[in-house]
Amino acid sequence: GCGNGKDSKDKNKVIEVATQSPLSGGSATLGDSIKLGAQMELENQKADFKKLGFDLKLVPYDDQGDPTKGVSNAEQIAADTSILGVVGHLNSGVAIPSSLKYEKAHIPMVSPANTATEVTDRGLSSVNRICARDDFQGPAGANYAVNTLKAKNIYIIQDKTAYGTGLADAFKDAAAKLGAKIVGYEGITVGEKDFNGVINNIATKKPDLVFFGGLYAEGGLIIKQAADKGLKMPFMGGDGLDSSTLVEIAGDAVKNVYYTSVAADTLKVAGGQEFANQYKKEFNKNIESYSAYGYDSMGVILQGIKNAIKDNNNKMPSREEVEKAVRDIQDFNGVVTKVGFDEKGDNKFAKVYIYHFDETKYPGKQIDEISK
Amino acid sequence: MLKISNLTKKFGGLTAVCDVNIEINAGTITAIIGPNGAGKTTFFNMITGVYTPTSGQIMFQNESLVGLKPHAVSRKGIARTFQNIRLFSSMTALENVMVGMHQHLNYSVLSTLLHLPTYKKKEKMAMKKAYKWLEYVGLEELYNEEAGCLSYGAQRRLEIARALATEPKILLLDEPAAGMNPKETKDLTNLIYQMRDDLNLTVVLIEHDMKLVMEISEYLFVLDHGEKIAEGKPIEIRNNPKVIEAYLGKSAVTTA
Amino acid sequence: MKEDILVNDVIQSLPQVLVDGFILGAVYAIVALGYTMVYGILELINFAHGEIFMSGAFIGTAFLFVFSGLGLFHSLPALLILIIVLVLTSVLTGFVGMGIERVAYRPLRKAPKLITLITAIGISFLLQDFVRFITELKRGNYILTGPSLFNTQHSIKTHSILSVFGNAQIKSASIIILVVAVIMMITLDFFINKTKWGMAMRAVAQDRETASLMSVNVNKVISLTFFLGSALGGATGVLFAVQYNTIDPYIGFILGLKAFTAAVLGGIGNIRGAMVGGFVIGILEMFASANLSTLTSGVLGSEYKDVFAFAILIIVLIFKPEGLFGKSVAEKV
Amino acid sequence: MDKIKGYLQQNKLAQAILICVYVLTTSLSLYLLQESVVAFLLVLFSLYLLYLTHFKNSIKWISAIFILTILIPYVSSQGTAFQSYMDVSTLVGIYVAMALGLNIVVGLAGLLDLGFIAFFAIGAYTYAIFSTNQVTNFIHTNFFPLTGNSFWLFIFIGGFVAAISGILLGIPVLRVKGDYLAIVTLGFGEIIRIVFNNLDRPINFTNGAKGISGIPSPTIFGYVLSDSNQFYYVVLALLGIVILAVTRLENSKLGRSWKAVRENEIAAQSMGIHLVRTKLLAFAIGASFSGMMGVVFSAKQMFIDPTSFTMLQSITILVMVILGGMGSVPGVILGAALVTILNLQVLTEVTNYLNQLTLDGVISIPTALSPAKMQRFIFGMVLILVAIFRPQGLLPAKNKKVNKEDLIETHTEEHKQTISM
Amino acid sequence: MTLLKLNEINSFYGGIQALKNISLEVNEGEIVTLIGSNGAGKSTTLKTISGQVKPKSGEIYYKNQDLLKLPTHNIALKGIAHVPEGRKIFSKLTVKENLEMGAFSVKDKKIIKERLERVFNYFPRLRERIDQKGGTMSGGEQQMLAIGRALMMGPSLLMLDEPSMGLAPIIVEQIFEIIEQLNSEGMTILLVEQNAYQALQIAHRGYVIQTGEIQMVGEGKTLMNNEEVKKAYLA
Ligand SMILES: Nc1ncnc2c1ncn2[C@@H]1O[C@H](COP(=O)(O)OP(=O)(O)OP(=O)(O)O)[C@@H](O)[C@H]1O
Ligand SMILES: Nc1ncnc2c1ncn2[C@@H]1O[C@H](COP(=O)(O)OP(=O)(O)OP(=O)(O)O)[C@@H](O)[C@H]1O
Ligand SMILES: CC(C)C[C@H](N)C(=O)O
Ligand SMILES: [Mg+2]
Ligand SMILES: [Mg+2]
Repeated sequence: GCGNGKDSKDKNKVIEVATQSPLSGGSATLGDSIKLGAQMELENQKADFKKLGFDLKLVPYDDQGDPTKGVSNAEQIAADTSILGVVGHLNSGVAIPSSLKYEKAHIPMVSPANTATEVTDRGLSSVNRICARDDFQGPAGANYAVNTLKAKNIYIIQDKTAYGTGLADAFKDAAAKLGAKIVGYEGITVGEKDFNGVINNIATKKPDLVFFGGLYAEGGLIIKQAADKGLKMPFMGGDGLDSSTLVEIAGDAVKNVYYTSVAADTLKVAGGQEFANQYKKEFNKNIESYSAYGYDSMGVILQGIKNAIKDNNNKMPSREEVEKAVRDIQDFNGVVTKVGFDEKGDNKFAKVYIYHFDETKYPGKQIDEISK
Repeated sequence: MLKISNLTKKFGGLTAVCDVNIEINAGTITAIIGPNGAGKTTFFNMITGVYTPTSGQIMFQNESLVGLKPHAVSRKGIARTFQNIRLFSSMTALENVMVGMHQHLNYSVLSTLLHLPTYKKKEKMAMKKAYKWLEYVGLEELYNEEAGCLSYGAQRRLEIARALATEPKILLLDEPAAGMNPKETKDLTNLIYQMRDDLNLTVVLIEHDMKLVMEISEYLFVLDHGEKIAEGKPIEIRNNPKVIEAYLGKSAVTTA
Repeated sequence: MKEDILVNDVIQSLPQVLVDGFILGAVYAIVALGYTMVYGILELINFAHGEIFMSGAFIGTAFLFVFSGLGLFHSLPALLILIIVLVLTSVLTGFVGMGIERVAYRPLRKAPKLITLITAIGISFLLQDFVRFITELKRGNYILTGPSLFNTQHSIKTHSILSVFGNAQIKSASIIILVVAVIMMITLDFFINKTKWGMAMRAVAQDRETASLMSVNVNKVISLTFFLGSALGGATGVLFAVQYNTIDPYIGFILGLKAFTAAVLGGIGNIRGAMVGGFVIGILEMFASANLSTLTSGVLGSEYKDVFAFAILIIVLIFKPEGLFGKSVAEKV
Repeated sequence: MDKIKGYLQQNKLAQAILICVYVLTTSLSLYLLQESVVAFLLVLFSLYLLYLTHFKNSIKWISAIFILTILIPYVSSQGTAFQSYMDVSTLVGIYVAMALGLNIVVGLAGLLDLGFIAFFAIGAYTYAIFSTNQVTNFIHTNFFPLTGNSFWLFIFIGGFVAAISGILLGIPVLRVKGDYLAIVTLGFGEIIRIVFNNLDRPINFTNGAKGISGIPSPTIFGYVLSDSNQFYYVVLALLGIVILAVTRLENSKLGRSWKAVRENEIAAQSMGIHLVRTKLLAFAIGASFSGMMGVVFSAKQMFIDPTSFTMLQSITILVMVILGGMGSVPGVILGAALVTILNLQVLTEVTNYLNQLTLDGVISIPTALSPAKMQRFIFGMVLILVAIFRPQGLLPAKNKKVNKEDLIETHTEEHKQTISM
Repeated sequence: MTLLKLNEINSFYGGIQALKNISLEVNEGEIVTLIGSNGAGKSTTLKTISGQVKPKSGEIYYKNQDLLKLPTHNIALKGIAHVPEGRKIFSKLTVKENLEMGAFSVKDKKIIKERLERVFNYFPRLRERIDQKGGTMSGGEQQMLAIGRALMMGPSLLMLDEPSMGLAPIIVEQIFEIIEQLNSEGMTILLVEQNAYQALQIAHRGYVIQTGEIQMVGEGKTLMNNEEVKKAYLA
């Protein structure tokens, strides 16, 4: 039968780790990169675990960027007792409800990409993330926009998703506090291609800078269509713009764009190039911003599992044990980030990076790095 | 019983019914005849509320029907059949008749949901009564058949049964004999008499079958181009030269 | 801000908003035509039509890539390339549409009307995934940005006509889209209303059995309808790709929804209605997203533009239940 | 083959034995093979077999209730997959109830509604707003937020609010017919979703795109129902009520009016049926089921946001109704169950299985084609195939046949009464 | 010469047999009528000829060509016009367009014009209403339109299914006159009628059909005087 993929004989020896990210739908590129990153790290460590006497397996789930689907998958993940950890999600909107199910089943979740504050603010012991939060990223961007780029009048667009709203609000509040004037605050619809309406509104408001809270697909088009209309002011966005596709979509117009990201430029960090090479070799794809974060999230979980195994005299640990072991991680060194969780599950070493495209090429040039 | 005065209906530039005055007495069988497109069906449609008259008055038992919706007209006691049959075709014959009993079945939604005794009793009664109506028009064998599968003649009779189930005071029949052969028309004639006598009905019918019309109706109105061109007893109408010219034709006079 | 400043802002950007609205509306209008044609003949909301449009966009972009790969961009005028791509793509999508009808709709002609809706939805899903699969296989990413053909900007001097207006910008791609769209619409309108085959299509729409008694080959007429509708949809896809450059397999769904709304607004089954409906929805949307927040001093923003469009649709339908151009034919009883 | 069929059709004893054997074997296999989704599905399938048997309705009902309330929870409770089975079953129950509501509107009254999910959303948000801190943004008393105790009351409030919205929508739009109505309802659905997505400004009612979290689980006598197996019973009970209500309405004067309106509006009116009222009732009753289930959904998920209420969801529910067989209660139940299970369980499981094979290197599928991404493709394929091979739906609606004995008068007295009317 | 020949035709609607071993012939230049009560299978016979219903078994020859395998529209092309029961007007097309649809297979504009003129002469009412939508015409007007539309095909065999249904006596009279006139101009006619009296009067030959079977064949006048026919259909 379908559900009987695993051999029941040596069932106790199998350790599974799930990934949940959108593998289909609008943001599947990023979702896929998380899965592949995680998959790569899991493959790398298979041999290690074999030595410990365990078979390591990946169980990728597709949350379709849809909370209902995510919750239902989470329920299934909870049901599969060999699963000891989850790498995911991409979208905070999906992570927030799904994590309630992990919490109940004590499955540790390590998120490579969820920046919304609420993800960890609820104090769930199973929920962790290795990236920075929106209330760090937003103000960092605002600070750069107001103090470095000297923007006085700022126009904010957001895509009306949980992520976009959260980031845009964080940016807005910080920018306002720094003395900038918010001359427009508009929402757009995800999936559409014509944003001339909002752009016309920008044109009449003539801001010094436009901030976009949302993903690259819409962001790229807005940037491009604004450039077509002759708007010259700089654009700024968050980690949602951090994708090679942005450059493809926006073309030359991208040269006017700044973005904050919670992801470091993988190629610039030590060992990053090797990572990218191996990734390319295994999957015949270029890395995305979150590929390495998927990889490191998996690393964190596997580290937690290893620690738990050790504490449990080399026997199969329980989920509760792994959950605790993961939260206890204090100095994990991944490819792109060091990881140490605080009591809420936020990564103490998470940083925000500021990039600027000075050429029509991804990734942009890292111009600043901010740590807490 | 039914008094219509100065009734007019215009469709855009076309005047389908023009300034018609007609009075119908209780318990009679009245026919409305006239060439095709004379406005007969339109006339029925105005009485039953399907179309709103452009002007004019329709009084039924001293109440105005103008402006009432079809369901309200039906509740006042006027039932009809349609020229182009309009049955609930995927419901059974029995259900069709039961729909006709709608307004006389008074139990609440609550008693339906709770299956209260009133619901059960009334529903059972309704079923039996509906069956009686089917028997009345001779369709009892077909009660479980889907209405859409019945033959043309059976469908016409089912429409009559359904109309009767609303327990009307006046029954309007729009070409009930169309598509029937002389034998079947004969049966229909008997049915109409029977309805009038058993049920105390007033019957108004539109029909092109002169044999039926001349035999059955006590009084006739003739419409042409929306206007009433004649009225009277069958014998008068038959010999009215205007009617012969506009409607009957020469041979019809001889055969009818 | 004071009232008149608000109004000034709105008026000043009006020419630009109208230009943009017209372009978006043109796209809606032609896609709406495809819905209307199929609806007119089969009384089927062909949900897959949005996906035909989407396939057209991808096929067209693929052609553009091939042509630029062959270096034709330097040797041929852009307009000629566009025309060639339009023709090739519309023929291809036309056949796709015909094929869909043959495989998925024809077996269901006698089935209840709504069951065909299910196959239409099925086909939509299938096409979305299929196109996604091919693109991803070829390019590793299904968001596709094609080569751009016409990028010159023109300025329309509306300011000199009326000083309260600002000037409007228009890309040459947009001008071409408008022109091609209008040509397509006029041709189609002529075809449907003035030619024998158009009349046959309308007759088949009403009563297939009787039409076949008039020696009309019903299957052929239906195939023709699907071919035309889908060719038109595919061609619009190409225009869309040229205008916005970036496409993904899910554009058909959203756009199809809007276009269908437009078709209904105009009076579904009515060719001219679909066109007008498309333009109206396009302009309304553009106007709402540019001005809603100004007009409501920030209470409602451009995120309400669809609410605005749908609300207008609902209001129109309440007062004119058969759509703007649908004739209110009182049912003959 | 045909002979066996014929024999089975006649012999009730054989049917009884067969179904008992079937239920026993499948239950046993589920009991032993806890993680086998197939076994779980096979147990569920027994309900369909039960439906096909020729027993009296009361026997069928009792057996079904037994299977649903005792057998399934018990035999699946042995392993860890228990909660996941119960979760899927709960969702199935929620969708079945909604589909039954839509069936009244589309199947019985013939009004094509493409925005049905809006009522679900309204129910869900009603509970979510008043039971969380959201409410304190606009009502400032200590009374709010309400606790999980209020859930029971909110089932009715949710249904009621949805019904009212149904009527409010219906009054203006029912002049609009057929596919025009479809697009108007679609527009309504979208409007509701967009408004919920944006009502975080100027006053924060819905928390916008961020959604509302921390929705309390129902409590009863101080006991918190938060596990799927507990929700399962809540949903089952509600579903029972819904099914009962639908079947009873269908065979009443109101049900007949709906069908009559669907078949021929003009004739229906001429039979004294109030068109607008009849249609509004269909809207309201259909919507109320959806609203009720919305409340359950938000309590079960503990979090809701507008992405759960998209047009795609409306279409999915419509698919359930049409696929099962419009106007047919058993059909709609089957359709809803199949689509939900297919989407939530089967496709995910097949995907996982194929993924496993790919990861193990048994087969190699390009990532673009990775089954995980082909769910829509597969779903689309299933839809097309079912439609082509079962164009009337899986269990088409049948007219209720009446026994002649029930129609013939026994008392002459009544007879006289009828004729003299 | 035999124009149309049906041999042992059996037709079904789903499981219901509507025609049982129907054999009939129509000779060139004849008016042949089919009479029978409701549900006898008269319409089904016509539908079987025009290909709308495909028989389970039997043979149909028209001008010695096998019709069985042909789709409806090709049968129409052979010159068989079928005026269906219930008129079946294209309700959203105008009167003119309805008529033009009748001439769908005619390429020559001039011929179309001539035929249009002729139809208008038969039915002046249609000329008056040339731009009215077919669906809003009264019953009788629609019947005229349906016959006119069939004549636009310029058929060699005209099959009429209850053309007098719902028509004023004066029009019925006219229609029968037109039928006779068309026939005298050489058109072969197969007429289904409830109005058995008038049908038999103008028919050369008649078939009586009962529950899907041919009961009697004979000359029009003979049938009219037959006692059984009188009792059952002429009353
Ligand atoms: N809804 C409508 N719109 C436009 N014209 C209409 C409409 N209904 C009827 N008419 C026109 O009004 C006139 C009268 O039609 P009506 O149906 O009342 O005739 P009738 O007397 O019933 O004829 P018949 O005996 O042929 O049924 C006709 O010319 C018809 O074309
Ligand atoms: N579409 C159909 N589906 C099922 N049964 C049908 C269908 N059409 C006709 N029948 C049945 O076939 C038989 C012959 O019908 P047909 O229409 O040929 O009769 P007819 O002689 O033309 O009668 P009428 O005078 O009423 O027009 C009847 O029993 C009828 O109920
Ligand atoms: C891909 C990212 C833009 C995701 C985002 N950081 C979120 O939390 O939803
Ligand atoms: Mg009439
Ligand atoms: Mg017939």
